[in-house]
Amino acid sequence: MLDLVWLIPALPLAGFLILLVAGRRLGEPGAGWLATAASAGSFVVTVGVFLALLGEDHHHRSHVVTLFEWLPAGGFSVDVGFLADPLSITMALFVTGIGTLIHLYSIGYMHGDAGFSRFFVYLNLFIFSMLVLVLGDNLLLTFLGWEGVGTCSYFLISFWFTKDANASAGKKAFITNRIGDWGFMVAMFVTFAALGTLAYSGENGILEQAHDLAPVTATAIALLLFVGACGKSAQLPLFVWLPDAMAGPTPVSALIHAATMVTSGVYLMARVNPILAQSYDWAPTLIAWVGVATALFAATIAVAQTDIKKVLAYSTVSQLGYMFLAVGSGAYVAAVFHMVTHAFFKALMFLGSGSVIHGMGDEQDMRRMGGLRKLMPITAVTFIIGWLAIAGVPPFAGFWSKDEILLYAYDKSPALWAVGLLTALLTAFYMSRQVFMVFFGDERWGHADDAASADVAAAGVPAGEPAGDTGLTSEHAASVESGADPVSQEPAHGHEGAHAQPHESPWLMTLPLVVLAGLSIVGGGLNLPFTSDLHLLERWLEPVLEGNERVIDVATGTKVGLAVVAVIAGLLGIAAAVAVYLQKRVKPVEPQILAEGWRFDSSITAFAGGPGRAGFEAVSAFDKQVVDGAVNGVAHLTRGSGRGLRLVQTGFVRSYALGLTVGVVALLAYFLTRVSF
Amino acid sequence: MLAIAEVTPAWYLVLGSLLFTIGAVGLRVRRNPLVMFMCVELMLNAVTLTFVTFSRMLEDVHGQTVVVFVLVVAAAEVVVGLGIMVALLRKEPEATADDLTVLKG
Amino acid sequence: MLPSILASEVAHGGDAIQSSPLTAAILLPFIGALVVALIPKQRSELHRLTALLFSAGTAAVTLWVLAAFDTSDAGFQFEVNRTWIGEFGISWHLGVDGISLFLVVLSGLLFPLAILAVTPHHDPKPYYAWLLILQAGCIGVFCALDLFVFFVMFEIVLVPMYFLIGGWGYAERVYAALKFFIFTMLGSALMLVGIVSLAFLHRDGVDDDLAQQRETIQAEAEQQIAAIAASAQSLDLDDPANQGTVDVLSAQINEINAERDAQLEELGEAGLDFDLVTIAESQHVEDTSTSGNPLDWGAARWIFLAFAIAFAVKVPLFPLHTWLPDAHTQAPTAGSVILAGVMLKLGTYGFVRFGLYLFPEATVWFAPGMVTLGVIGIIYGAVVAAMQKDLKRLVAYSSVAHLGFIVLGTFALTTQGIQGGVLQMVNHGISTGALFLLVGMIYDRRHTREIAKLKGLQKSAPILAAVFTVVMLSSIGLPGLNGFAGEFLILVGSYLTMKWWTVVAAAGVILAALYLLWAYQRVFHGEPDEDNADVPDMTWKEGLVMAPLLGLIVFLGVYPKPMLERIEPSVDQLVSHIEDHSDYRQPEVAERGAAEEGGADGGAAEDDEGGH
Amino acid sequence: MGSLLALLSQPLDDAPTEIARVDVAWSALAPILFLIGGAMVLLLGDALTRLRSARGAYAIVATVSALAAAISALPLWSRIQDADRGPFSTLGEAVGVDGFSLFATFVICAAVVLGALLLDGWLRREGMEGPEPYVLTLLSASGGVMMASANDLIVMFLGLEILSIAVYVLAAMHLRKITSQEAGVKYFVLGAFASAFFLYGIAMTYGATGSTNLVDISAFLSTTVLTDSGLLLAGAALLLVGFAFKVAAVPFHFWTPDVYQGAPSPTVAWMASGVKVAGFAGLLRVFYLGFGSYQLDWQPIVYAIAAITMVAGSVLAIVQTDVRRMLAYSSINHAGFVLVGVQAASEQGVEAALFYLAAYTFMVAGSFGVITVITRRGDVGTGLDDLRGLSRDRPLLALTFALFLLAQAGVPLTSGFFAKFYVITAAVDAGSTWLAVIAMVSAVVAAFLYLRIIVSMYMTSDDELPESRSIPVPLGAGVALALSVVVTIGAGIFPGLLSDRAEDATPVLVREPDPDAVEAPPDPGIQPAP
Repeated sequence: MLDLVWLIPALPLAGFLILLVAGRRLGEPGAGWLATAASAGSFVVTVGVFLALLGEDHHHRSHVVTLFEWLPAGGFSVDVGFLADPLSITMALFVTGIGTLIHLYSIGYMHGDAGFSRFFVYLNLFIFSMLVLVLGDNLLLTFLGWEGVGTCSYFLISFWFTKDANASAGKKAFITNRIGDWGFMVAMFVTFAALGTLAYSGENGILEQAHDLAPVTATAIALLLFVGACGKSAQLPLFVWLPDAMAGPTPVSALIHAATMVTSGVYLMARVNPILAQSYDWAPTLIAWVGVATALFAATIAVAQTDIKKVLAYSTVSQLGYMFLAVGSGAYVAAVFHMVTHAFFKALMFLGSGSVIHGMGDEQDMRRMGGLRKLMPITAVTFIIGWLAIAGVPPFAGFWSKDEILLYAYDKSPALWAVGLLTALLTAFYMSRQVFMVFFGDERWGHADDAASADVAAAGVPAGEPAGDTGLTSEHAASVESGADPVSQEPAHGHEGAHAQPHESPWLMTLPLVVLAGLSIVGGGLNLPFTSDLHLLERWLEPVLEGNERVIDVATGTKVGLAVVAVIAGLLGIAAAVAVYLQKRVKPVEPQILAEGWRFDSSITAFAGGPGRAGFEAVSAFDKQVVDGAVNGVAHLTRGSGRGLRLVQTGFVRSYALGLTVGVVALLAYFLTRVSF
Repeated sequence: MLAIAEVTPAWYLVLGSLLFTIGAVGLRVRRNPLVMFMCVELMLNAVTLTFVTFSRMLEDVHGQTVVVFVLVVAAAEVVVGLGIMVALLRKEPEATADDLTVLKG
Repeated sequence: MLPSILASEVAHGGDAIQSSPLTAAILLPFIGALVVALIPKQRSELHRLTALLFSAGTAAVTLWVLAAFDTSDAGFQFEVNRTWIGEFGISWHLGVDGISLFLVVLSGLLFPLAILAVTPHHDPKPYYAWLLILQAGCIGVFCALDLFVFFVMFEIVLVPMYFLIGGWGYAERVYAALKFFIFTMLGSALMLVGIVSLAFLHRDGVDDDLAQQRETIQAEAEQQIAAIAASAQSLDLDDPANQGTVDVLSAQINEINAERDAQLEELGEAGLDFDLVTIAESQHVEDTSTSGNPLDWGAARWIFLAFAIAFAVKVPLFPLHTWLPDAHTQAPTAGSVILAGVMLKLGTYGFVRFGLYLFPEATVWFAPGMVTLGVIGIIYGAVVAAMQKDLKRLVAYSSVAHLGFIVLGTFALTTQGIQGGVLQMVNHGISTGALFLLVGMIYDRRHTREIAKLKGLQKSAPILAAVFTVVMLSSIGLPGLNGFAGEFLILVGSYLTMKWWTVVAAAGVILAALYLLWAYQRVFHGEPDEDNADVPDMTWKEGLVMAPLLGLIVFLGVYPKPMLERIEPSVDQLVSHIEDHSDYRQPEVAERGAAEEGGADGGAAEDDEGGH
Repeated sequence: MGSLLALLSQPLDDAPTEIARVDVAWSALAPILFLIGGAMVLLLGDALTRLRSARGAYAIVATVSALAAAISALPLWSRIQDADRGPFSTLGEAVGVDGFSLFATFVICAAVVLGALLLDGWLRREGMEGPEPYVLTLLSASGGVMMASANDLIVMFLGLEILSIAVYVLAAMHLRKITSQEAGVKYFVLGAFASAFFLYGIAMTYGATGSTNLVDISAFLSTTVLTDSGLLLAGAALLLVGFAFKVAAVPFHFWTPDVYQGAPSPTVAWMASGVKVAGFAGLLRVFYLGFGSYQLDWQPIVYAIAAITMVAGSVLAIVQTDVRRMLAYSSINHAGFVLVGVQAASEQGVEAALFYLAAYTFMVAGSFGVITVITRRGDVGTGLDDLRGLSRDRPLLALTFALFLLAQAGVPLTSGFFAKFYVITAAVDAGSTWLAVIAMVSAVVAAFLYLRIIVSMYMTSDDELPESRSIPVPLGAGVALALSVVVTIGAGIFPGLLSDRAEDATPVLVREPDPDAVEAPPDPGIQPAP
C-alpha cells in the first residue's frame, strides 16, 4: 500500500486531465461528480497509506516512492518522489478529506454557473498541487506544489473574471505569494550550496544533515523559508492578499484560503524543523512574535468587518498566526493540531457562510442579514458549532488545540502568551458578533435598498460609511459599491432575485456542513492533554519531529490554570458580543481604521500606485529617454555631422580647389616633418 | 655683389615654384573659366621649367624630353577643356565658375 | 578551370550531404528559398506549400540529428570539415554537441510552425523565401565550428530579418528594421576585427611553438654531431688508416643533418586558421595582463570584449537592448517568433560557444561584469515591461529579462548555471515564440496590440485565453512548466559563485509575475466591451500550431531530463576546459553521501562544534 | 631613364657611341593596342559607313575590343605565372608586365565591357548618336591600362591624362543636361589642377632621384641614403595628391559627388569602376613599388587618409537624397577601404586591394547599371523617392539592386563581404587594428545608406506608392547586370576563384626585358639616323 503513495496525487491529476479535455462535454453535474470521485479516491488511498503506515514500526514510518529524475544537472539532482511519513499523511488526510467534502458542496454551490466544469478543473488541479506540496520528497517538489496551489488560487479567486475586482484580487494573491516564493527559492539555493541536495528524507536528506549546518546557514534557510511561509500563510506583512481572496467562490475560500493551502506555510516549517532547531535561538522567537502579532493584528481588524466572508478571512489570518506562534514556540504538534482542527471548523464556517450567501441570494453584507437561524436551521446549527470551536469553548476542537499553543507560548515567554490570550478574547468576540449578526436578531433582509441603510443603523453599525468600504483595494471597493457583491455576480448562478426569501441549501451543501460540524466537535480528541496515552497526534508525529519539539516544564496546576484563564477569556469575549450585538446594551465600537484594516493594505496600494508606479515609470522613461535616447542620439549625431560636413561641399568649383589645396598643403606639411637632414 | 646675384639653377626652381603657386592661386581666385584654364597652363609650364632646370642640374637630358610630352598633354587638355567650356557657354553665355552650383551638398 | 573547380565542389558537396545531416539542414531551406523564388508569382498557393515542405524537411533532418545524437559523447558529432578558403585556413566546419543540439532542433521546429501559423498579407513569395534563408542562417550559426563560417552565418541572418520586418511589419517598420540591422551590425563589425586578430594571434602562437620545436630539433642534431665529433677527436684524421672511420662518421653526420632537415620540413610554417576547436584548444591567445592597471589589458580581453559586444547586442544585454522592443513590435508575427525564439539565442549561444570556450581567462575576468549586466537586465527588463502599453512590446521587454537569466547562468561558470542557461535558451524560444504567436492571433482579431483597447477576451475567446495562460505561466516560471526548469537551474548554479547577484535575480521572478499577470488581467479579464465581445476563439488551425508548443512546454517542464543529460557532458567538458586554462575552480558542492568531506560543510561542522 | 626617351633625345648627346635599340614586346602591349584599335575602328567605321541605324554595333565593337584586350592578356598571364620566365618589362623598361598590371587590365576591361553594355540602351533612350562615348571609354581604358603597367612616371602621367581627358568628355557628354556640363567643367578644372600637382611631383622626384623610371627610383632609394630627402618627400606628397584625386580620397574628393550626380549614369559606372582601378593601380605601383623603401614615411599618412576617407564618405552619404550622390559618397567610403589595403603595404594588402577593386567594379557597375535603367529620358529620376514601387514594378531589378547594395554594405556571401574581410585581415596583419575597427564602424554607418535605398524600393507604404510604370531593361544592360550578379555572388561564395588570382597578381619592378623577345632577334634593318 505504501508504494501506492504516488496514487494520491495521481488521481486528482487524472481527474484534472480528463476534465480539461472532456469537462465541457461532461457538463453539470457530471464534471462535478467526476472531480469529487477523483478527490474521494485520493482520500481512500490516503487512508490506506495511513493504515499501512500505522502498521509499520514507530521509527520506520517514512517511505519514499521515487518516480523519475526531474532535474539532474551536475551535482544537482532532484527526483520526483513522494514521501509518506506521519506529517505528510496527516496533511494529506485532511486535504483529501476536506477537499472531497468541499467538492461535494461545490456541486450544489456552483449549480447553474456557466463555468461549472472549469471550476472543477481548477479544484482537481488544486488538490493535485496541494498533495504534491505535502507529499513531495524534496524542497523543490514542495515548491512545485507550492506554486501550483498559488496558481490555482489565482485561477479560482479570479474565477468570475469579468469583474475587475476579482481579477485584481487574483493577481494580488499571486504576486504577494511570489514575494514569499522568492524567499523559498533563495532558501533552496542556500540549502543546495550547503548540503548538495534538496531531498528531505534519506540518509543524505536535508533533515538528516541539518545538524551539520552552521547555525548561520541554518538560520538563513529557516528564515528564508519563513518568508515563503509568510506569503503563503498570510502572515505579516504579506497577509494582504488573503482578505481579497474572498472574491473567489466560497468553496474555494473554504478549501484553499482556510483549510489547506494557507496552512502549507505551517506545514513547511514543521517539515524543516531540524533546520529550525539548528538555527540561532532568535530565529524561532522571531517566528513566534510574527505569528502572534499577526494573530492580534488580524483579530482587531476582524472586529469591524461587515462582510461575512471578510470576518472569516481575517479570522483565518489570525488563526494562522496562532500556528506560527506554535511553530516559533517549538510546539510543532500543537501547530499541526491546530492546523487540523482549524481546517475543520474554519472550513465548516466558510461553507456555512457560503450556504448563507447562497440562501440569501448572493448577499454578503452581514448588516443585511439577521435571524437566519429559523430559515436555515442546519446551516445555523453547524455554524454555531464552528463558532464555539473557534471561540475556544471546551470541549470543542478549537479549545484543545488553542490551549496547547498558549501553553507552549507561556513556556517560551509569558508576553507571547498574554498577546495570544488577548487574541483569543478578541476571536471569541468577533466570531460571536458574526453569529449574532447573521443568525440572530432582526431580519434585516428583504427590504428595499434605501431601507437597508436604516436597518444597518439599527443593527448597531455606524451608518453613513459606504457599504463596501472594507479596506480592500480601491478597485474591489468600487465594485462592492456598485451594488453587486464581489463574489457571485454571475447571472447564471441561478439566484436571479436578490434578497429573495432566504432558504436552506440543498443536501449536497448541508451534508458537508454536518460532517465538518461533527469533526469540529470531536477533533480535539486527536490530542487530548490528560494523559500521554491520549497524545495521539504527538506520538504519531514523533518520528518526524525527532525531539525538536519543545519540552515544556510547566506544573500541572499551572496548565490547568492557563486553560481556565483561556476559557474565561473566550467566555468574556462572547459575553461582550452578547451585550453589544444581541442585547444591544452597549453601543458597538467599530473604529473606521479597523474596518479598513489599519489602512495597511490601502497604504500598500497607495504606495504601489503612487511612488511605486512612479518609480517604474521613471525607469521606463529612462529607458526611452536615456538608453534609447543615447542610441538615437548617436544616430542623430552621425547624421548631424553629415549635415555639417555637407556645408563644405558648396558646389563652387573654386572652393573645391581650395579644399584640394588645403589637402596638398597638409600632405606637404606632413611629409616635410618626415624629412631627414 | 655679383656673386650674390649670380643666377644658379636654384633660382629657376624658385621661379618655377612661384609660377606654380601663382597658377594655383589664380585658379582659386578667378571666376572666369577660361582664365582658370590659363592658370592651369601656367602651372604646367612652371613644372616644365622645373623639369628643364633639374635636367640641367643633373646633367641628364631626359628631363628635357619630358617637356615635349607635357606640351602635348597640355594642348590636348586645352582642346578638351575648351570644348566642354564652349558647350557650356553656348547654353549659359555669361556663366562663370561660380554659377555652376546646381550640384552641391 | 572554373568548371573543374565547380565540378569538384559539387562532387564533394554531394559527399558532404550524405555524410553530414548538418550541411543538409543548412542547404535544404536555402534550396527551398531558391525553389520558392523560381515559382512564378501567380502560383501563390505553391509558395506556402513549398516553404512548408522545405522547412518541415529541415525540421525532420534536425529531429533525425536529435535521435541519432550520442548522449554520452561530450564532443562534437556529425562533424564535417572541408576547406573553403584554403589561403586563410577557413573551412566549412560544422558539428553539434549537447550545447548546440537543441538550438538546432529548435530552429528546425520553430520555422515550420511560424510558417504554418502566419500567412502574410501580401507578397507571399519573397516572404517565404526570406524565411527559409533565415532558417538556413540560424541553423548555420548553431552548427558552425569555424569562426569565419560562424561570422558569415551570424551576419547573414540580418538580411532576411531586415526584409521581413521592413516588408511585412507594422507602422514603424522601417525605423525598426533599420535600427535592428545597424545596431546588430555595429556589434558584429567589431567582432570581425576580433576574429581576424584572434586568428593572427593564434598563428603567431603556433609560430612560436614551431620555432621552439625547430630549436629543439636543431639542438638535438647539434648534440648528436658534437658527440660524433667528440668521438672523432682522438683520431688522427690525417692518418689514412682512419679514413674508413672518418667516412663512417661523416656519413653519420650527413644522415643526422638530413634527418634534421626532414624534420624541419615536416614542421612546416604556421598558417592562418579560423577553426574554433583548434584555436580554443591550443589557447595560444592567452591573457597576459598582469599589472593592476585596469586599462592594461591583454589581447585576449580586448578580443573577448569585441566578441562580447556583438553577442551582447544580439542577446540583448542592458544597455544595448533598445533595438529589440522596436524590432519585436514592428516585425510581423512570424518575424517576432523567430526573433525571440531563435535569433536572440545567437547571442547567448555565442557567449557559451565562443566566449567561454575561446577565452577562459578573459571570461573569468569579465564574469562579474557580465553577470551584473545580466541581473540589471532581469530587473530592468521586467520593470520596463510592466509599464508597456503595447502587448508585443511588453513581451519584448520580458525577453530582456529572461535572457538576463541566461547570461547570469552562463557567466556563473558552474555546470548547473550553464546547463540551465542552455535549457533556458530553448525554453525561452518555445515560450516566447508561443507568446508572440498568441499576440499575433489577438492582433489578427482586433487589429490592435494596445493593451488598453483589449478587454475581457477570456469571455469571448476562452480557449485562446487558456492557451495564453499556460504559455504565460511558463514564461513566469511556474514549476512544472518549462520556463521554471531552466531558470531554477540557472539560479541554483549561479548561487554557488555569484551569491548576491542571484538573490537579486531571484526577485525578477516576482516581477515577471507582476507584469504578465497585470497584462493578462487587462487583456483577458473583465467584461468585454463592444469591440471585444465578438472576438472569435482559437481556430483549429491555430490550435494545431500551438499544440506542439504547449506539449513541449509541459513535457520539458515535467521531464527535462532527456535534454539535460544530453547537455551535461558538453557543459562539463566546457567547465573543465575553463578550469584547465584559468585560475577558476568550480566550487565543490557536497555530493550526496559525501557531506562531511565537502568544503562548505567542513566549515559548517566546525561552526557547529563551536556552537555547542 | 628609359631608353625610349634616350632614343628620342639622341641628337642631344655628345658622343653617340651606340644607338640604344628599343625592345618592343608587341604582345605585351596588345591589350592597350586592342583598346585603342577598337576606338579607332569605331571612329573610322562611323565616319566611313554611317551606320546610324545599327547603333548596337558600336556596343558590340566596343565590347569585343575590350574582350579582345582581355583575351590578349591571358597568354601573358600564364606566361608570367610560369616560374621560369616571370614578369618582364618592355619598351625600354617603361612598361612593366607583371601579375599586378595584368590583373588590373582584366578588371579594367571588364569595366569597359560593363560600361559599353550599359551605354547602348542609355544612348538610345537619350536619343544620342555617334560612337564617341564608346570611343572615349575605350581610350580612357587604354590610359588606365597604361597606368597599371607603367614603370615610368612619365608613362604614368601619360596614362593618367589619357584616362582623364576622355572621362572629362564622358562626364560632359549629355549635351541637353546642364548638370552634365557642370559636372564636366568641375571635373575638368579640378582634374587638370590635380594633374599639375601630379606633374610637379614627378618633377621633384626626378630632381631628387635623377630619374623618372620606377625601377631606377626604387633601386636608387634602396641603395642610397639621401642626405636631404625633402625634395623626394615633397614629390611623394604631390604624387599622392594626384592619385588621391583620381581615387576620390578625402580631402581630394570634392569633385566626386557632383560629377557622379551630374554625369550620365553609364559614364559614372565606368568612372567608379575602371577609373578607380586605374588610380589605385598607379598608386600601388608608385608607392608600394617605387617608394617601397620609404614605406614608413608614407604609410602613416595613407593610414590617416584612409580613416578620414572612410568616415567622411560614410557620414556624408547617409544625409543624401539623390541615389547617385549617395553612391558617390559610398564610393568614397570604398576608396577608403582600398586605401586600408594600400597602407598595409604588404603582399596581403595588395592582394586585398586588388580583390576589393575587382569586386567593387562589378558591384558599382551593377548599381549604376540599375540606375541607368530606371532613370527616365533626360537621365532624371535618381531621387530616393523615384525608387518607390520598384520592387512591385520590377521585382527582379529591385532584387538585383538590393544585392549590389548589400554587397557594398559587406553582407556575407557576396563579394563585398570578402573584399572587406581581406582588407581587414591585411590591416590587422600589418598591425593597424584600429584602422580595421574604424573601417568596420564606417561600414556600419555606410550600411545605413544602402538600407535607406532598399527601404525606398521595398518598404514604402501603399499610400505613398506611385503609379505603376514600365521600366524597360535593354538587352545590353540586362547582360551587364547579370554578369555583375554572377560575379558578386560567385565571388561571395567561392572567393578563391578571384582571390587566388589576386594573390598571384604580385606587383614587381623588373628591369629584365621580355625573354621571348630576346630570343627572337629584332629586325636588324633599323639603322640610326645619321
